[in-house]
Amino acid sequence: MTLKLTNLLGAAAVSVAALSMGALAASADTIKIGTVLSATGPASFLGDPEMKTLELYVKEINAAGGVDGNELELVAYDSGVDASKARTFATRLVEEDEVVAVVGGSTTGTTMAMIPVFEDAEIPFISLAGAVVIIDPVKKWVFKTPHTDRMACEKIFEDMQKRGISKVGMISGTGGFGKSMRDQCLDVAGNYDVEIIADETYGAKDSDMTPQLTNIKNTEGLEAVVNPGFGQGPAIVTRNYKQLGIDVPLYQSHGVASKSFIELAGDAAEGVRLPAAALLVADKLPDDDPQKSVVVGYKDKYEGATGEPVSTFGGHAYDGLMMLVEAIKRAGSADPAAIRDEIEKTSGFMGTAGVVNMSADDHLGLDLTAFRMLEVKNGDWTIAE
Amino acid sequence: MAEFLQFAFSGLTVGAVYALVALGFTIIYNASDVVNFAQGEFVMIGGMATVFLTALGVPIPLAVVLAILGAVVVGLLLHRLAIEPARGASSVTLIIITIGASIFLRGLAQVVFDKQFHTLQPFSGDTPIVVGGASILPQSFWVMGGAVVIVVLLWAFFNHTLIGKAVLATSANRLAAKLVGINTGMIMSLAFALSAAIGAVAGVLVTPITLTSYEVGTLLALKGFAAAMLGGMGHPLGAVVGGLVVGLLEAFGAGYLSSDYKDAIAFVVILITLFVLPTGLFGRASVERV
Amino acid sequence: MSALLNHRLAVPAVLIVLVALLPLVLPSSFYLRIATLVWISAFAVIGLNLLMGYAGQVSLGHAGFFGIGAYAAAVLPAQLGVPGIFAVVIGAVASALIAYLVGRPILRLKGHYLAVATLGFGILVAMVINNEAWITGGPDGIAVASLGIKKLLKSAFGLKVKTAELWYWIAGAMLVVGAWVAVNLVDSPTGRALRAVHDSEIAARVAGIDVARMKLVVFVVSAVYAALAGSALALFNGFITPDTAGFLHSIELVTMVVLGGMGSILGSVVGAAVLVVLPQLLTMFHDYEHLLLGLLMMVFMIFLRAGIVPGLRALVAGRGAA
Amino acid sequence: MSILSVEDLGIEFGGLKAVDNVSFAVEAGEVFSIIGPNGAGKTTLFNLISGVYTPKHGKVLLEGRDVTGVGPHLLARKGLSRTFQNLQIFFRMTALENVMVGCHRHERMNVFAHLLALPSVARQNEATRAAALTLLSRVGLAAYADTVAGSMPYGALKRLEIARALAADPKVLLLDEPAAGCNPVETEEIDALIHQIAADGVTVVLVEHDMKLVMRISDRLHVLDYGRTLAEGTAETVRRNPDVIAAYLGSHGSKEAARAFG
Repeated sequence: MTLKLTNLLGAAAVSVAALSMGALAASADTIKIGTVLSATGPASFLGDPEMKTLELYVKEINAAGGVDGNELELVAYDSGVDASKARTFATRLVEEDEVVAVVGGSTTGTTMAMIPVFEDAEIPFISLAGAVVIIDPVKKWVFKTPHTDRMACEKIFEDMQKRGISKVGMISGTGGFGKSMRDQCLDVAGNYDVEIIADETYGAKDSDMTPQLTNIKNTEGLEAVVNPGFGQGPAIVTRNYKQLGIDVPLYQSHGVASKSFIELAGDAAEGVRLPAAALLVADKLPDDDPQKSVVVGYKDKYEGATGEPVSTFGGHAYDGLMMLVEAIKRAGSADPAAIRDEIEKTSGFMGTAGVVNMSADDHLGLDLTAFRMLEVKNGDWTIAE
Repeated sequence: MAEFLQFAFSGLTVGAVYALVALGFTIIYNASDVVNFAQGEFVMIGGMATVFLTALGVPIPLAVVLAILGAVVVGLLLHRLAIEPARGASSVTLIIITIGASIFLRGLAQVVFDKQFHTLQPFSGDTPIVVGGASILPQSFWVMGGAVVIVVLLWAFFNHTLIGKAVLATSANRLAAKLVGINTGMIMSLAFALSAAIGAVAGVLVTPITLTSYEVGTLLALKGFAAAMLGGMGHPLGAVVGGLVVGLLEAFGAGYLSSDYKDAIAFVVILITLFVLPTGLFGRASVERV
Repeated sequence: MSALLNHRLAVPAVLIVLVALLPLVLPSSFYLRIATLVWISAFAVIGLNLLMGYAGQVSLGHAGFFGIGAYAAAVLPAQLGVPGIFAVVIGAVASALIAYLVGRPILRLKGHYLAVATLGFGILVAMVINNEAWITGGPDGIAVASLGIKKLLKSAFGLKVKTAELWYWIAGAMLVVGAWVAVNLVDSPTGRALRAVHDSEIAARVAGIDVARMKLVVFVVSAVYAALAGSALALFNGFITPDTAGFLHSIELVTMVVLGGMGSILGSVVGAAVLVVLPQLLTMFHDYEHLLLGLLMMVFMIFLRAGIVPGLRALVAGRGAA
Repeated sequence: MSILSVEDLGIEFGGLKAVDNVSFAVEAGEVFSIIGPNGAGKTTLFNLISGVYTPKHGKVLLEGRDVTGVGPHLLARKGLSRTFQNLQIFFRMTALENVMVGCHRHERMNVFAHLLALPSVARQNEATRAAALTLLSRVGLAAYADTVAGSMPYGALKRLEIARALAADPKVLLLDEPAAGCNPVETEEIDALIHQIAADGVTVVLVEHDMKLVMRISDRLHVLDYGRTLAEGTAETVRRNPDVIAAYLGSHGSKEAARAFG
């Protein structure tokens, strides 16, 4: 965390560089890939690490000689959470920049708005957003890397079932992520003999959730609370939870996906459980864990380059980019259709989210085993299983 | 009862912040007729600057002072570089300028600071204090207490200092104030500086509870504006009451009615209030002079 | 020459030429898309400008009406099987009705109080769209079925058009008609009454103008403009999210009005164009994008405080910007 | 039956009785002036009569019908129009358009027709324009027809306001200091104009400080002081009324009295 005043001074230099790079970029040996992310706005904690990851790794890949000797060029746009703007940028990627593939779409809304553009243009598109509607039903040109919210619910309820918990209160964010996961959780709760006995929400930018939590606290028979949501909300919920002295277990979701949650929530985070990718516990994985080298490698690189704690969101971007690069290598060409076919054939790909095995009717390729149940102990993540 | 108290303290804490933002709106509005939609950015600067200065190793008290000074400088620059050159423009034009300023300041913050959420250590720990069955964070008392101190200081400033009276005179009638020798340009600068300082203090006080990021200003500006209008634009007491009422409405709305629609509840009450009292709770109905 | 420029139909005529000739210089359908977005935004902005620039009433909640139109086009066909084009009409009528009901009490408020009341209205609409996911798809948005015009053109005339081209012409035609209707209104007794209300409400009342009714009329008209623009955007994009109805979009529409020039129909188009195109140009500055956008907004408003079109007109006329 | 009468009219602002129990009746076709020192409540009285303020007590009758508390736009339709002491001009509109707005109550307000510019609207616009031009010529402002009001000289604006008020075709016209701030030549023109208006059968109620003008033009006068009626009658009787002289001399100095009666 440093004051980036130098950045400010470099504004002019950046713009000049951007212009001159635009002029040079037309060389025949570059492979253009595009991204549209919510790098600013309410979902910037998704888009920001995703953007940084893509920029970092494209640079990295090029420094190592590119993809089969061809330089990668990343064309990146920031759409905020504006779906219409995302669609405009998607059109721009297709029409102006003529990219061969796209990694991106931080939110479900922006992803869904862009899908028809890439489907029409027949450009492979790997989304970084959560909801299951993106790949169900399967769309020929669309893939995604993050676990679905339904999987997160299942993982949480599975854990509750093991601990003998059946009466659960829920407090969810009203943003796309929280709302979608809330619906999925309500949907699958019955499968695990879990009953949702309290159901509260909070706004994306709310700063105090004690009223909602007071209602949950006062619900008869409460055995645990689950909080689908991302951003700063879960940190505040966790603090308010402790403030009110609620003593049943608190489950967060995979939307809480970086160390900064523990920083923000402080002592209150102690004992919180959540399903998450192995990335968050990279250094605690046993050495023989097949995922270890991938997640440690990404974590070190990202944290070294940005000085910010690694998040699973950035990890999704890493997975998407790497999966794409491997597909391009296998295809041996930068032809979008060939790349698409190869992405679909991805198997045994080891990403930060787990092992990916795609097929014609599964454009996600992750299963529940990719999720680990984590618990915060002594201000750090530990593996609860 | 415990429940009621819990909601009430939640509402008062959040409301105190709204009240301070609304006060900032009021002070600038009174001195210059400008509705400053960049008011929320002062809160952001207060919180973010303190966080980053502390991270650089600056001791917290000094970091707080520097952050407030930083916000004051931004406030003065905003007045000198954006508002003053547009003097005499229509009020809507001025509003768009302040919206531009708010976008600019957010853009600047994302470059100078970052796009992460941050927090500060609570000033006196985070062991909740139990009052009548409701548990309240010590920091809430800092926020509410800070708001009270600011309001009292402002009251004393406006009523017991010459310069404060000059501000009041300027807000009552700018031309007349000028004629009796008040430097109204200086008064406007003072108003921007004062509002910025109040906003920054609010930002520092509330960051340990609500966290901060480069974007927190937008929502606060919106709520603060609504609170100021509910109280009656240009009325400092109205701003404070308006802020507290909005905060309480949200808390009780979320607690007793529906958390989905708690913001809606606050706005519905504001709408109904304005239908009955078209110039807010404390605003005086003006007589048309023709 | 100047008489020609001042003619009532000069603005629609200029727009016809612009809409007709622009495709000749636009190299790809991406640019067509940008132009289409400008036309759609400009359409909504013209309506809002009637309210702000001519009647002098501020609305910080117009995205609410925009959202009503957009979601009508999305939800009615999907949930009730209403044909798309009727959904658009129903959206516009619903918007008008809501504007009428809300406008009656709200428009009694003045200045900033009106601003906060409209703001509240807009937030209520956005909140309903966000929360009632079982109808609206919630925060993740909802897909919008196409009107089937493309299919119709193909089966009836054997014409094959791209979506981008089709909507360029639809939105362009909407804009021209919208501008024509707006200049008609401005140049009618209603328009004179509105401008009178803006300059001196009391004198307008004494002249026999039912001020409350006039404000309501223009509020309803502007709401219909917003709703139609919303429907057009929804159909054009094929997907819509609640942000369309959100506070920030309302602010964006107001900014377009003021930037282009209050009380200038052509200004509405220019204001929309600037705020749609500028972010596309600023993308090369990456992290500095928002900083520059804010800076440019301030600079424009400081130096052309009456808005771009009236400001430039004054400059050209040699009277200076002030 | 009087064309306009007020009975026991009164209003308070923060305890101050700005107008207190004022009664009078104006006969059709008369020029009726309301005079009094500054702050006597003349403009407030106009605001009460024209519906801008709602009286606290008392009644306003127009052609015998109670119109107390009726809004200005409805009064306009019933044939009452007025001008303002401090100009209330539509500054961003041309002189012609200002007067056209005055014609508002004669225009059909079919919004759909207006939106679609149906031929009827064009015809109506033409008719209104012609009527407005005639009125502009009548007040001697034809040359300014297409000038934006904001750039017209003060004296012209005074007459423009009268033209706009006349456009409503009023039965009763309230003129609030039409000659204030005008030079002698302009005052002369206003004088002639009022004569002409009265000659056309419009009842004129006048508030004016220029006593020469008032005395010359008025059929009857009503004198206010501190919101109350001091006297009423013809110019001659009022001029001789000792209360009136005392009011002007005593509390408001000899200058004003001299101006009034000299």
